[in-house]
Amino acid sequence: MPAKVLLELKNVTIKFGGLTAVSDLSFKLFEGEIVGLIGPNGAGKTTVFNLISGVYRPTEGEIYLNGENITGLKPFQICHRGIGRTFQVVRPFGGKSVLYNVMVGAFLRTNDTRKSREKALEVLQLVGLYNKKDVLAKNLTIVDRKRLEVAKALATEPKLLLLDEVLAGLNPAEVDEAVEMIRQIHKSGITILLIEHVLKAAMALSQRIMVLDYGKKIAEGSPEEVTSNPEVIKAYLGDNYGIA
Amino acid sequence: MGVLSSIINGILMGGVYGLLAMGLTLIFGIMKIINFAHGAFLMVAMILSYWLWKIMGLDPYLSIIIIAPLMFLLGYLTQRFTIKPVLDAEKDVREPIGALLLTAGLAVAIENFILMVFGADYLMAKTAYSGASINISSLSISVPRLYAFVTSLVVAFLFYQFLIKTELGRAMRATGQDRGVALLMGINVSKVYSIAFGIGTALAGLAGIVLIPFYYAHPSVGAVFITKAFIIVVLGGLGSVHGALVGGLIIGLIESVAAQYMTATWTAILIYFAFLAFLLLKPSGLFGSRYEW
Amino acid sequence: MFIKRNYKIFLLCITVLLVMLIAGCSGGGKSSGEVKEIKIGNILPLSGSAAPVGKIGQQARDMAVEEINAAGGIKSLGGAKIKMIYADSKGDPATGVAEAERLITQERVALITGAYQSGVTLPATEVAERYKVPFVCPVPSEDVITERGFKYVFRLAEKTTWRNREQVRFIQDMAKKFGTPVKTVALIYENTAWGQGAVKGWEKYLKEAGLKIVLKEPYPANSSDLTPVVLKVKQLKPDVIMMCSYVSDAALLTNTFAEHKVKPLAFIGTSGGFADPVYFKTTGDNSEYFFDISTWEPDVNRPFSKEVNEKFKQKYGYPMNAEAVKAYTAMYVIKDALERAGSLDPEAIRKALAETKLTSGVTQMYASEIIFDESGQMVNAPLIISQFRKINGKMERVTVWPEKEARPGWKPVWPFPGWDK
Amino acid sequence: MRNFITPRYYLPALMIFILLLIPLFISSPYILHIMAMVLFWAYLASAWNIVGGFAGQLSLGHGVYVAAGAYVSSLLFANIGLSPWFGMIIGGLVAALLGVIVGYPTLRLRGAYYALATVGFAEGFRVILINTTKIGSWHTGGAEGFLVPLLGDAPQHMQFMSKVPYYYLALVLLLIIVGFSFWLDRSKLGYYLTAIREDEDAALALGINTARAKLIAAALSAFFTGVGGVYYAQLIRYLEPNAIAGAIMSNQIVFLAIVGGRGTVLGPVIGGIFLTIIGEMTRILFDQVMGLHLFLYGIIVVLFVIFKPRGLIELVEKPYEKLVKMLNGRRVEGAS
Amino acid sequence: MALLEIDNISVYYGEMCVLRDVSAQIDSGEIICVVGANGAGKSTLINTISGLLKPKTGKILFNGEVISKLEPYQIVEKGVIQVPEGRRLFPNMSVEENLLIGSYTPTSRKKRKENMEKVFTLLPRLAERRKQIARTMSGGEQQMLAIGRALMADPKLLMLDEPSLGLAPKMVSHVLELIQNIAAQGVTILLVEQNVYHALKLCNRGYVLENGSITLMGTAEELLNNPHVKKAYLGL
Repeated sequence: MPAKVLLELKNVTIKFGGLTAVSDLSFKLFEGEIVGLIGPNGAGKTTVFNLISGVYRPTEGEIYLNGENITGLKPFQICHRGIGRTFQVVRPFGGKSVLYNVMVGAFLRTNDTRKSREKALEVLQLVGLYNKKDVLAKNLTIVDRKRLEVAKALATEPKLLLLDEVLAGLNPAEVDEAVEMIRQIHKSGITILLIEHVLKAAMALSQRIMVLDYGKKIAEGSPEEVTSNPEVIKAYLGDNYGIA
Repeated sequence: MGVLSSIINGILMGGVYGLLAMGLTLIFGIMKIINFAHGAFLMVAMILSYWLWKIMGLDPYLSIIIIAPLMFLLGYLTQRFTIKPVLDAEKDVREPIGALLLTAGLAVAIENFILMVFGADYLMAKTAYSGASINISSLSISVPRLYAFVTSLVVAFLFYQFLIKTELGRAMRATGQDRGVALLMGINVSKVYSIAFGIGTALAGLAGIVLIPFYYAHPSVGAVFITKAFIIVVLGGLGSVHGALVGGLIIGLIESVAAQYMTATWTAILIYFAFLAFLLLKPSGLFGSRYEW
Repeated sequence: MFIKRNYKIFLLCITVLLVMLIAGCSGGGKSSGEVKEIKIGNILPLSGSAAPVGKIGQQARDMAVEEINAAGGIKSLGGAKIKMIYADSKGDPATGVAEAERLITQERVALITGAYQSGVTLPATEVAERYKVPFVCPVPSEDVITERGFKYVFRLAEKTTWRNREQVRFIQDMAKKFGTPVKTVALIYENTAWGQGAVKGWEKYLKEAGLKIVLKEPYPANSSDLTPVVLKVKQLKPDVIMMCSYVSDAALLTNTFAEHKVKPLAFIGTSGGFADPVYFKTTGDNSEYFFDISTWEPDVNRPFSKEVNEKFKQKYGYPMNAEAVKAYTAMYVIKDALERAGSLDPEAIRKALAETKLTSGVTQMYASEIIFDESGQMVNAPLIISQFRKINGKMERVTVWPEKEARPGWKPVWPFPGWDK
Repeated sequence: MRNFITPRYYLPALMIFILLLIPLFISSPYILHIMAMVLFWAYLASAWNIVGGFAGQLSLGHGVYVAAGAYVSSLLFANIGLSPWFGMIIGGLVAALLGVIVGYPTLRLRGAYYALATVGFAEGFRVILINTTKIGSWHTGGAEGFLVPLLGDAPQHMQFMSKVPYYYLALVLLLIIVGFSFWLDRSKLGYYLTAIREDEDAALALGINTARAKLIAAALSAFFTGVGGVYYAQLIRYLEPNAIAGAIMSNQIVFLAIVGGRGTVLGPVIGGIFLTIIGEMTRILFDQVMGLHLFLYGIIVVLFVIFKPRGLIELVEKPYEKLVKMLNGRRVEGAS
Repeated sequence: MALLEIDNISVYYGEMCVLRDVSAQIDSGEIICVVGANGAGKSTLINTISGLLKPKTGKILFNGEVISKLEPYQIVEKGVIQVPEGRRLFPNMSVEENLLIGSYTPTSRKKRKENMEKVFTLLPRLAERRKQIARTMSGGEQQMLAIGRALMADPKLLMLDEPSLGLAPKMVSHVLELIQNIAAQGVTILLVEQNVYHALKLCNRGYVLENGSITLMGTAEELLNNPHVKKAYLGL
């Protein structure tokens, strides 16, 4: 089925001083996909997110959303155009309640406090935080913080959601829950690009996986293809894992 | 000749400004706090120095031996008992400004405490060299200012050596560069903070002492200098020690030379504009960088 | 952790503060019962940078009140005693207004005096005018104070521009007398209300006298360095340098002139900082042969001057200054008015003040005749020029002009002899 | 859908009612003047709170806006006879414009740098004010200050011989700003400002144009502060650059808000009332000791920053909640 | 007796629990590794040992002495040294100054010369670059310097937080070799790694940290062959 291209990176490179964090990265994201972006720590995954969401401006290359060149736009402008993101290190507005946090996101699409509250509550239902809506964000457990992070992003009604290691640090039961949550989100029609470290979950979720190492895309394909790629195993697990 | 005189004068005053700004910049470099009470500490030292001179006949420059340690202690205790609890409580706050407010409150309290105890009189230590000047043809150089300048340079030099050469100085710079890792190096960061605040305060004190033979102390004298010190540290780069000295000289020169071509009050406005321009266009100042320390 | 542990301490601190306040409050409000007491409000800067001058004004008034009360109070009011109610303005106009309100409506004072700074006096007198309570201003000199058509404001002090007028007259007089023509003048003044007011006066009278202003240099009152100003003056070589400064800048200017050996025909100050006792302490010999204008000097050749000053010195350890004398005189002017009014009715007091004609008694130390014109301005407020001279190793202000009020046997030294003295 | 006779509604109403009645019981103009000043300071602290509290941008130069409002309205009043009632709007707008001019470049700066920049702007503005004696043919008075013409009882020009109207005017201003803060706290803008205060980067990622939100906050804050300046001008009727645009004014506003509790709707109000009354009392009681009252002022600020950084509101909030609960309980009991 | 004993500690950020009832011990001379996913609490664990965080319950003993109440500098003084994640050198200081700072504690200061020699023998590249400013060095060199700096403190227990992070594969093996060399000199090592293979290849024993709790422990071999580990990390 020839789906529509939602996001496209064309030869994106970013350098920090002498260090090339992402080099010549190109890929396409189709509407309705869930794509996993994996790679060892320090491979540049989060940098890719920062590039897409406008925190960094690429040194070279362009980024397109729905065919519109969004390179160099500010984070808030990109968010307006429909890209929501979560942070690897969760960043709640700690002194405020869960509901408050999510309402901040929901206000992107409405000026009305009541509507924003409705939207926020809806999202909280979806991520399973409804019962904790009045808890101060800084008092949440890690799992719930991650949920909140997702909820905030969801509340902005994105077309594309960038999830940065939302499963990290969760125990298997929680991972399953979270995977289910992401599936639900996906079902509601949102395209998802996720960075994951927990391969199992990433592979279970993703239709397609891209592997990043030293800022370069070293593999791309279905989860099966990727996990059997020796270069991926080497990069991701260490030189001789297979042998041991 | 007039321009030369004003250049010399600008440099001499600039040295003292630099000395004052150095303490401010030290505290910012290490603790990331803008100390609004810096001017108040300068004032305390001026008043103490004056009274030592007045009562015991102690030359202000000799009173350094007593006042510098005293000011150090004052700063040390201020950090230990007022700023530290605020910093500890704000450890997780993204942009802590509690400490800034605290120092602003302290400034008000100190100024008025001095007013209560010593009154509001204008005090100046009229030493033998107070009015003296060295005259070379029509060029004249003020002796007390010259002393102040030389002292400022010597102190700046010693202070720099302290930072570079000594164990403690190194520990301070390390703390300024990365507080978290400094802890892991076995540096008692809290103590380093106290010492840094103490030294910063002592530097303000030294600036006060060199001023007292030719400038007047009164409880609100800090306000005369603190804004200037702010301007200088921003100009030189917040946290940069040599930036403070160079910034001081620049401001001294602008004040002195520009005043030959416009009125002194407009010079002040000019300086504010320079300050704002730097803040807005180059907030890291001339020498500042994130890695200054 | 620290926070929690100290929570109690904190509460304690706040509680103590509050208790202190409440205790103080209930103690403070008990002054209505006594009869035979005339309350006079006095707004002064008792904190802030002008506090020292506020203090000496307070002392002068205290001394006058003590004398008046000891001499039987206000006889026409059955020997009622005067009670001063001091109010601190902090030198801040808004506070001055609040204090005037308080004095009038809370303390119910018969009249108000003060408030040293023109900036505070202007709005404070307005309050008094509104309540129709007489306001006697001994010190503030900004012209406009008595130029607003107010009925209840009386000023003992001269107008700012009168000083400038007298200074210019003095220059012309000296130039003629010593045969040293004066053509150019440099004006250096601190850049607040006072200095800006002075420069207007100078401009007016210097122009009238045909003198050329070669420099008009304002500087911020709290400058950290005045060398630039001094260097600028040195370049221009004016015949006379006139200054309007507060004490720290006056001393700073003087010392810097000395350092750079600036040598005009004369340096002339405009009271204020030059008249402050601290000035001599901090300038020493440097100020020798400088001129200053004022309304009173300890050596001025006027009746009672010496005696009152001696008494003041005995009492407080330092001599009076012009501000103190004005404050002191003001109390006697008020006493005289109360005596004639014979009532605490503000209208009666106002009327009595307006009809003041004091030509005898201790007020002679200030002026031989005290009369207010319709605007409430004292007519012919006295002005004298003194020169700073070293006598027996000590700096003194020697009254030299006008001749009839000069210290017997002393004449002005003109032109300025130079720095190598 | 309950009736409105719950403590949550009637307690504030009662408080406003008491405040409204005060002039009936207090005849002393002095006390009324002080109370007007108390309300006025609470108002200024609340106006500052929009940018300093909600948005978390520590402005140390709010005196500029007080001065802008005061001077603009007074100059228009003195020169073209424009009533300060209209001057309030114009003064406020000019202050807001100034807020935007100052804010546009400075709000990019964070934390201490922003604070320093506002100090710089305020000082520069003050020096300019001192050195400007004329704008066109209109006298501003420079350092001599500006005397607002006194017309006597002229309600149409915001001048009254009695203090009662001034008191009510201050009360109305305060109620407006509290109402506004209350609305802001619950509005999109309020949510955005709070988000910016808590974490600006995260706020950006949620689609918030942080620069614009901060600028709006700065403009609103400046507007209200400017309106306050107009009130001040008519109450005191004398504008002195150092007193009105100087550091003391600017710092005082901040201190009130901090001690009360910045970022909350009522904190600055409580702080304004508490500190102004304490300041006034100490000044009257201890006027023979120079500097004591400001010393206490400083100490109180220090104590609060150390021990109660969230301000007085914290101390007031709980007892108030308890009271509400208690009253609520009683009513329910009585009803059943 | 165990050199380091972690006795049932729980650590909180505010009200959020990041380590729950963690117990572990390290004997003298061992190389222990802690593996776990991002956010599992590995860094929290070693930061707690270093004293940067205080456990809410439980205690940590070093050489039989409770250290969990001590300040970081006191813990460093006892010879418990951490090489933090991401190197975190003092960027504006030279190599030499970084090393000098490493031996800040009074005890190590006495052996400064000797230790400096040792470090330079172990890491000759550092000797060549004594005067270079730290921030201008490459990632691998920085990691070397970070380890060298830690060695200056004369560690009894050396804790390394993800030393292989962001290094080129060649450099990674170099660093691991170095760690082995250090261990050979009798320094006990606690290694935190995400890179399971690297970590386990090197160490005697390991702990698996998941969501703030220790879920597995055992010898390197046991862990390497444990299906749970494989699953958790590979999704196989």
